[in-house]
Amino acid sequence: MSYTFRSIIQGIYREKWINILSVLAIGSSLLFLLITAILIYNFHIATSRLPELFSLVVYLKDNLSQEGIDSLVKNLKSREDVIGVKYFSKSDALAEFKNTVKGAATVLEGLDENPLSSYIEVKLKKDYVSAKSVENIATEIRKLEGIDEVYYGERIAETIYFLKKSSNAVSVFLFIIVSVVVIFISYSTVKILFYRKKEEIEILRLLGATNTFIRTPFIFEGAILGILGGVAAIFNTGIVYLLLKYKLGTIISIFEKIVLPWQIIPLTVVISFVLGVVGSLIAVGRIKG
Amino acid sequence: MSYTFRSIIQGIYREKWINILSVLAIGSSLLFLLITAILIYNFHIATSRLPELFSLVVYLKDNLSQEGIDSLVKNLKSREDVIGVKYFSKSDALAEFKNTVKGAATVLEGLDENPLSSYIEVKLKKDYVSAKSVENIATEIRKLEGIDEVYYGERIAETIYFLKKSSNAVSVFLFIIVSVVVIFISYSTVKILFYRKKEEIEILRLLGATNTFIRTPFIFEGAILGILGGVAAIFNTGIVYLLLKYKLGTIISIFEKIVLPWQIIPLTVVISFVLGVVGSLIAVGRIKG
Amino acid sequence: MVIFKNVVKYYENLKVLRDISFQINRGELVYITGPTGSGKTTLLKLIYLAEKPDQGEIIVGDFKVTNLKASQIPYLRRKIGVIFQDFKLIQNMTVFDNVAISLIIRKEKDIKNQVLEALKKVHLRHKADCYPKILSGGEQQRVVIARAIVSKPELILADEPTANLDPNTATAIMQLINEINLQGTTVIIATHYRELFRNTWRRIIRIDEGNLIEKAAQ
Amino acid sequence: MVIFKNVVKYYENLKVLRDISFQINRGELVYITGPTGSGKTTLLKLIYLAEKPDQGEIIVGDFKVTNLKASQIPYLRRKIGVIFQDFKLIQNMTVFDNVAISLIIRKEKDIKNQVLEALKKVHLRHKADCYPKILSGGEQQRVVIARAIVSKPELILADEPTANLDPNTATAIMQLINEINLQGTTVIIATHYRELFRNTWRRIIRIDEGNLIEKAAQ
Ligand SMILES: Nc1ncnc2c1ncn2[C@@H]1O[C@H](COP(=O)(O)OP(=O)(O)OP(=O)(O)O)[C@@H](O)[C@H]1O
Ligand SMILES: Nc1ncnc2c1ncn2[C@@H]1O[C@H](COP(=O)(O)OP(=O)(O)OP(=O)(O)O)[C@@H](O)[C@H]1O
Ligand SMILES: [Mg+2]
Ligand SMILES: [Mg+2]
Repeated sequence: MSYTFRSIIQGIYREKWINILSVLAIGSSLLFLLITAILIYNFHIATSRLPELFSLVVYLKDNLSQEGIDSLVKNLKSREDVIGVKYFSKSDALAEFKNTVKGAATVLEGLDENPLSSYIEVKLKKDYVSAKSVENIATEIRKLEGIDEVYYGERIAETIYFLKKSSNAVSVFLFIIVSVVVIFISYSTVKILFYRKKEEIEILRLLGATNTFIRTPFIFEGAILGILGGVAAIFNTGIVYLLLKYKLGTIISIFEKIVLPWQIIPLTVVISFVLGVVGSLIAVGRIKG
Repeated sequence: MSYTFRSIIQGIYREKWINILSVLAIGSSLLFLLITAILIYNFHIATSRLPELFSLVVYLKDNLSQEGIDSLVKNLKSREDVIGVKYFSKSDALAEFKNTVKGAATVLEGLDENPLSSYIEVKLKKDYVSAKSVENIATEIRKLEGIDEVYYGERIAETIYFLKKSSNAVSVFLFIIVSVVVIFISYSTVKILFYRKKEEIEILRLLGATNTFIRTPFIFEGAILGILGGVAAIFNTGIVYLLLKYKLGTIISIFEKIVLPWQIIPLTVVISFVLGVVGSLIAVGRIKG
Repeated sequence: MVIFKNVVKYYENLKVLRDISFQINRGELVYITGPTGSGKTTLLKLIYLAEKPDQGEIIVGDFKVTNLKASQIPYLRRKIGVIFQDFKLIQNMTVFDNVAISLIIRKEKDIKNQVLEALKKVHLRHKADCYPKILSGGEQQRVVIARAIVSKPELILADEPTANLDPNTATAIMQLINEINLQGTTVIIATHYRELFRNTWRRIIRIDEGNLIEKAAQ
Repeated sequence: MVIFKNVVKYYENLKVLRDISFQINRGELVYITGPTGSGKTTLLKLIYLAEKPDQGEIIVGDFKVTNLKASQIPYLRRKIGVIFQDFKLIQNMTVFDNVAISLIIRKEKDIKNQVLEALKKVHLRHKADCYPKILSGGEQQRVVIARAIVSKPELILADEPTANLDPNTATAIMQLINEINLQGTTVIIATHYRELFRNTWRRIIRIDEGNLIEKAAQ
């Protein structure tokens, strides 16, 4: 197979411009994918605790008895969509208010009566944090006895839900787009290389070469282009990651915590290798002597 | 010049894969640039009013006389870095507090004495809104008579300043990078086309063709690649713009107000045309028979 | 070895070969001649399946060429050594590699010795490391000859093998081809160069206006 | 028209031409001959500056070729029509365009008529719209001849102009070249085909082992 080997080396060297262009194109497509993937991954990490922050606030009627409260808490706790329940008495509510609105302590000193209601904070399980299900839950709770009003951040629930769903959709969508682009690039590069060697291939055919003999070097070349593109993408992703973390991170602190999962490195190379081979297989299969 | 013309058409048709690849590559580089430019442009619009929102709050001593207040206001107004000054009496301050902290109205009803200080809100001219200069101004003001404390959002000033500076830097940096990339793509594409026609060119030289005769079609081709790349970029930018505005805009309302300055359309085409020509000029100049 | 039965070949509306029939036996050496554009090259192309006949039947050795499966074509071609009129040398390979590729394709061993021997036979041993581009017309032609004979095929098709050679070199090459023929290889030579077959006792097939006129030696 | 003074040409360490001197007058027709690889093509290449001599001086018409500025080379070449041994046809242009390009480069008018006339002279009017690839060897050679004569150059360099032609066609082409010569064009023909100059009264320049042996007609 020394012919195959030499043909590959020659092909890469002779057509270095096409190859550089192709590696760069594959590299930047993958770079784009990788950076988006990392951002989405980090976004997931960052937002995975968001639903925990979300809560419904159940304001209680002023005249509710202690048993009423207890049974209500028990009732809420028993719901399958609820993960945690916490009761705040009128004085707890005041303390909380003083805590949240800073500087209000002095303002509130002169009060003779506590104007705030007692309430129960209800935390939902992750999967129930969507506008629709939160609304249903609120409506159900509202029907219970002793309840004045149920308050929840409608938009917050909606946003959390949207972000979760859409970041998944964006990942899948981007992955498909970039795969198609990478296959197309490897396909057209190999096609170009194939056309440039058209004359040589015709001669080889006339001398009795089989399709396999002629195609093998091109498939190797597609694979090499894919791998090099993947490596280039990883390299650049690394740089972008370091820049984000250590340059931008000092200014916009959210970037300080950015994570680069190392598994992405072999994964990218394998994927780009496969895409490169697929591209060249299509190119080589289509072009017949 | 029918030879030139035909040669261009043939070149584009015969090497359609290389050309498509090249147009796509130029197009996506420019797309990247355009979207960043539009985001930065919109960021500029959005943040151009930010400095107006920024203010220093000058808390006054409780015992300050009306003349003292008046001279202080006059004094502050006369500063060249100040654009507006507004005095809030103790009762104004209370009203404002009730306004900002919703639901606090009832809480504050029972108060017998107003616990808040009177203060002066000082707005600065745009150019002075940076951490450094705000600090200087605050120090100077602090020295004036009758002043209890000067408060300002240090981090806000800093962030506004940073965003303004960095978005400029990012624009220039990206523009340079993308220009280089586009020139390189057009350069290597033309170089590929040149190499593919090497034999034809050699024959033409032997038949007595001048350099100009041989090079002209390639320069046109570079120009066409540039223009097509530019058009592709604009087209895609338009799509992204519409998606951002009308799809994402319904969910994340900030994107509803996004603006696409139409001047960017001819500008992009002109720039990509120039870059295409520059790339092919370099390619053609370098390759001698 | 080669049988044509009522073969007709068109190029679009140009009828190049009309109802051609002949048989060439194993071990024969036959000349095909005719004026320029008469279809000599086309006839050879039909044998190694670079063109397909529009009518008729062609048999080459054990291959029924007319209905050959695409996957079988390489194996037909490996039985044949072609000296192409337009050389068909691979420009980015050296003379050595151009000859060696013929053996590589056939998955043969001991390539180096066989190649050098073939080059010696055409007096081009000293140009083994040159690229075809810098060779003179006659030198290129001899590389093509070396490539055709190196694999010791059963059938050699020689299309104007001496067009670019001076008379002395041409005679030497014809002697070489004759020797190979004497060792059992069937040879078909297409040429308009009358000197080549002026005094031959071999069979001469003449094509004119698409028709075949077969003659024994003059 | 063409003057060689003590010209020496090496290719790396191969000394192809050693101390060659001759003069060809305006309107002459001269044969250059010699065995394969003797340097005939190289000698012609020196005239149209595809190669540069290592020593000596070459003058072609008004051009001192030896010290010619790069920007002047196209203008030298436009005075010359070359029939290349390896044809050098442009594969993605039709026969018509391959001939026309010669006039387009020279910025001439009335291209269509001139091209068709030249194709008629070589009996290829009917192949005007074909691509070179499908032409027979002899047809391709005649396209090259048409391209060389269409621009009515002052000097024609013919490198084996009849290698791929049968004797009748070869004679016709030689008659055509002779006619053109009689109209005042200087012609240099490089060939090893002795028939071409067997009975000529023209000058014959023989190259052997890099040396020049000049003879009058035999
Ligand atoms: N692929 C093709 N398509 C159309 N016409 C063709 C094709 N190949 C050959 N021809 C035509 O068929 C005729 C015969 O061509 P061929 O090459 O067989 O002639 P030949 O006898 O080898 O001539 P020569 O002695 O000049 O080489 C020519 O007129 C040629 O133009
Ligand atoms: N560019 C080159 N580099 C090295 N050697 C060369 C080059 N061009 C030609 N040669 C060698 O110079 C010698 C003369 O070549 P040339 O083509 O001039 O011969 P020729 O007389 O035209 O032969 P033929 O009759 O076979 O065409 C040959 O041995 C050839 O290999
Ligand atoms: Mg032929
Ligand atoms: Mg020669």
